[in-house]
Amino acid sequence: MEINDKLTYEEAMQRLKEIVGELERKEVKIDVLSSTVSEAKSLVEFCREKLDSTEDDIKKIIDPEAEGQT
Amino acid sequence: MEINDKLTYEEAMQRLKEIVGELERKEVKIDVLSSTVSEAKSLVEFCREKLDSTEDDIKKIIDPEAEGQT
Amino acid sequence: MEINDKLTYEEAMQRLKEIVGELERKEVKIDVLSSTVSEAKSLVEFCREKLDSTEDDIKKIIDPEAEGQT
Amino acid sequence: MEINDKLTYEEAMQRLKEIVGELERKEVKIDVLSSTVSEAKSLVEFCREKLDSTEDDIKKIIDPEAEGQT
Amino acid sequence: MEINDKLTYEEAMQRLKEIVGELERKEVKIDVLSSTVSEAKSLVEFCREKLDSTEDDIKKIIDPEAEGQT
Amino acid sequence: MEINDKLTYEEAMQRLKEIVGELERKEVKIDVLSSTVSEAKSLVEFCREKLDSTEDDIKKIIDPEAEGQT
Amino acid sequence: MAQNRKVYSLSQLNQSLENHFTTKFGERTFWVTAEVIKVNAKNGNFYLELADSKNNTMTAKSSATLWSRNYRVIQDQVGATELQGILKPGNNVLFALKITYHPVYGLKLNILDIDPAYSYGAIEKRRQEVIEKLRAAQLLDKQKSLKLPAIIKRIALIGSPDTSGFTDFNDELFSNHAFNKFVIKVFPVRVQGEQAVPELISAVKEAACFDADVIVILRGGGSKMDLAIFDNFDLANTIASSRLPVLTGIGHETDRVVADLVAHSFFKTPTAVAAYIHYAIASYKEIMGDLYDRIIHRAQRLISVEREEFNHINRYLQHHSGTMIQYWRTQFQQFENEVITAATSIVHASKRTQDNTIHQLIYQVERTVQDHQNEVDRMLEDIKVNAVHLIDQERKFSIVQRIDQIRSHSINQLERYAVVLENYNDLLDMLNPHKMLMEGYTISTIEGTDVQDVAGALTGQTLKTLTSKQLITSEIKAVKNTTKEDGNQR
Repeated sequence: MEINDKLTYEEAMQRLKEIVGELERKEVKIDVLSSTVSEAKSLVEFCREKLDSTEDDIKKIIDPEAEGQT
Repeated sequence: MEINDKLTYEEAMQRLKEIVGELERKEVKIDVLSSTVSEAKSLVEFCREKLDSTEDDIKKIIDPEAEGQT
Repeated sequence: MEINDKLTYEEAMQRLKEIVGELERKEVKIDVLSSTVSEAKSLVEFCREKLDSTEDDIKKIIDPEAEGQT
Repeated sequence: MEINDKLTYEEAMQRLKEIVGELERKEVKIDVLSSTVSEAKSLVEFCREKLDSTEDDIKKIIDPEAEGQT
Repeated sequence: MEINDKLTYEEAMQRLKEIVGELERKEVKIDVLSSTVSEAKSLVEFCREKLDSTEDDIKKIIDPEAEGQT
Repeated sequence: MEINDKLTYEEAMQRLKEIVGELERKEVKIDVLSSTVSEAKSLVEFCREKLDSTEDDIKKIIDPEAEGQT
Repeated sequence: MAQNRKVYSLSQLNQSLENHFTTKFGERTFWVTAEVIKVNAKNGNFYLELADSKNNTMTAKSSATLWSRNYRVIQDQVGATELQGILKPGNNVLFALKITYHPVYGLKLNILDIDPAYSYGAIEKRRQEVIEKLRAAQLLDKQKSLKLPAIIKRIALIGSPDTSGFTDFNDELFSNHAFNKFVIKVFPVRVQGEQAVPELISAVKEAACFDADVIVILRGGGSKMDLAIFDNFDLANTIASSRLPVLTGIGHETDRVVADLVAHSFFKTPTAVAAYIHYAIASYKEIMGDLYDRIIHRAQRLISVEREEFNHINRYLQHHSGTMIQYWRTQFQQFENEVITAATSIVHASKRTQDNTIHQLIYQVERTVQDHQNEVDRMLEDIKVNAVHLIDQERKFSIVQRIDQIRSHSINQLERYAVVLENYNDLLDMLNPHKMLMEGYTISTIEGTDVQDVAGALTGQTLKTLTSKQLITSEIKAVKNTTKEDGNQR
């Protein structure tokens, strides 16, 4: 899955869940295992950043005065 | 929810409670979380102003002479 | 409640009691709170004037000679 | 209570006492307070005249010669 | 089967399965038995190394800070 | 049949089967009977050694650490 | 009969009868009861006719004489009035008498004495009976419930106008100067004799219809026997039932007559009745005078009390209407305060609700983000665990299994080959003819064929026989068949 600006958190999470499912069901070939894990890792990073930025946004919205502090 | 002159305090509070409910039930997607929070923030501001103005009105009605003081 | 010449003191008091009751039971919405308080204030003024005029009337009736004094 | 020739002192006094009683028990509505007091005042006048004339009559009976004096 | 860089884990495993099949079906002549076993052994080694390297890759991807430790 | 390094197990066994067959069918001339029997014995020995050495080879391939033990 | 008759003159006969009575009864006194039928008085002497009756039939009758001499004696004992009352027709009397016979006047009963108790007893007995009857009919106290007017002005007067009692009453009544405006309606009646009772009854009934304050019945004295007419039941009934109060003035000394008992009030004499009427009027006037003063006093006091009460009420009116207005003013202030308090409280409560909502919102948002972070972390961990697990599985099962399979299958194959080889070896051993030759067996062939397999005649053929040590070539001279089985044996 390509990670670009159009990717949403939901889509990323959906893909992540799929990967976990495939792993659980042992549907991933050993030959592509590391690349799959690599993709998952990228998605996780993407989600994490998305969450962090959302949290920042929310803090700014809720408490605009505290913007400079955190 | 659009915040305009026709919006009542009751409706605003109702919407706020709905938003809290949706959050509690985890029905809000991360992708729209900050916009939802932004809406809530606007509603809160709206309600706060409504309450403040109501309080002022009441004070003026009860004690018209004190109008200039508060 | 419209305050006009046909309004009696009893009706005004009745309405006042209702308003106090509704306020105590917190049945008044914030949206109409200031208008309700305003109505109550008007009723109080109405009753107070009614009392004042009644008191004057009674003084005149009971002690007609003192009419000019008070 | 209509004050006419058929009204007796007893009836007038009875009504007066009723009025005082109602006033004491705060059973008189403010709307009719001044008219009630007005009625009472009329009854008081009626009774006072009745008493005065009765006293004159008695004086005449006791001392018929003094009739012209009082 | 030549063991080179182009060989995949899947192909290696496939060949291994074939060898096992042949052995089971007693299609291997005694004269080539040891060389066949030798081939199998090589394939196993290849797979094992593939697995080890994949595991390392995964660990590095998932937990890059721990790279130096393991 | 000459027993040398080029002789395969398969060829040896083939020859052995032929000899046994001839013996059974009494096709062996009395004159060559003993030499034939002697040849068969040699083939049996050859095969036996081949089997033993192959087993050793396999064991060494599969379980190289156990080499010194057996 | 005429010859034998002894003729007496009447004088002789009567003389003889007189002698007989004198001898027979002489001075003897008899007590005899009889009813007086008739009384005639002449020159102080009383000539009575006495009788006795049973079941209304006369059973005896005699004339009797009370000589004036005896009369006076009796009168001294009984009293003149009483004696006159007793000696009246219809009365039963107990007489003491002597029987005399006079040649000229015939048989005479000469009354010597009278026992009045006998006559009185009869009256009294009758009176008690009437009283009982009245009591039973509840008539005795009927008149007592009537109210006597304070001033008795109109009087229905029943009595005999010529009697002294009647005169006494009028004299007493009109002699008083204080009040004499009486209106009297007289109902004249006889108060003795047989007609007295019916006349009295009708008079009372008539008087009751008259517009009078009271009915007065008068009788100026008389003997006990005379007054007995007032014991009559019908008269008593009429009096008791009268709508007007009845006053009686029946002159008597001791006992009351029945009329007295049933009347509203009774007096001993007619004069006493008049005196009472006067007294009542006088005392009423006195009372009235007193009352008048008291009324004036009361009225004045009442007026002042009323004035006071009234002023009081007037003050009360002012006070209470003022209090009431004050009360309502306070009430109001309270309402106003309540409105402010309640309204402010609503605003504050709403603010608190809002603050709560905001807190909840922030909390929920933070929780949502946190949850997602946790989920992402968990996901990564899942991936790692599953990938590593996959590799481990591959290692443990696929590879190890393959090696084991290869090993076991190849070893197995080797073993199987070994078995095949050994089988051939065994077979070879079995087929090796050297072994049989060593045990003493021989192999006989004709031109390379086993002698047993050669067809045709054997005789003359060249037979080669192999032993363990030699190959013998011989010529067959004869053939002898043994058992077929044995033929196969070598």
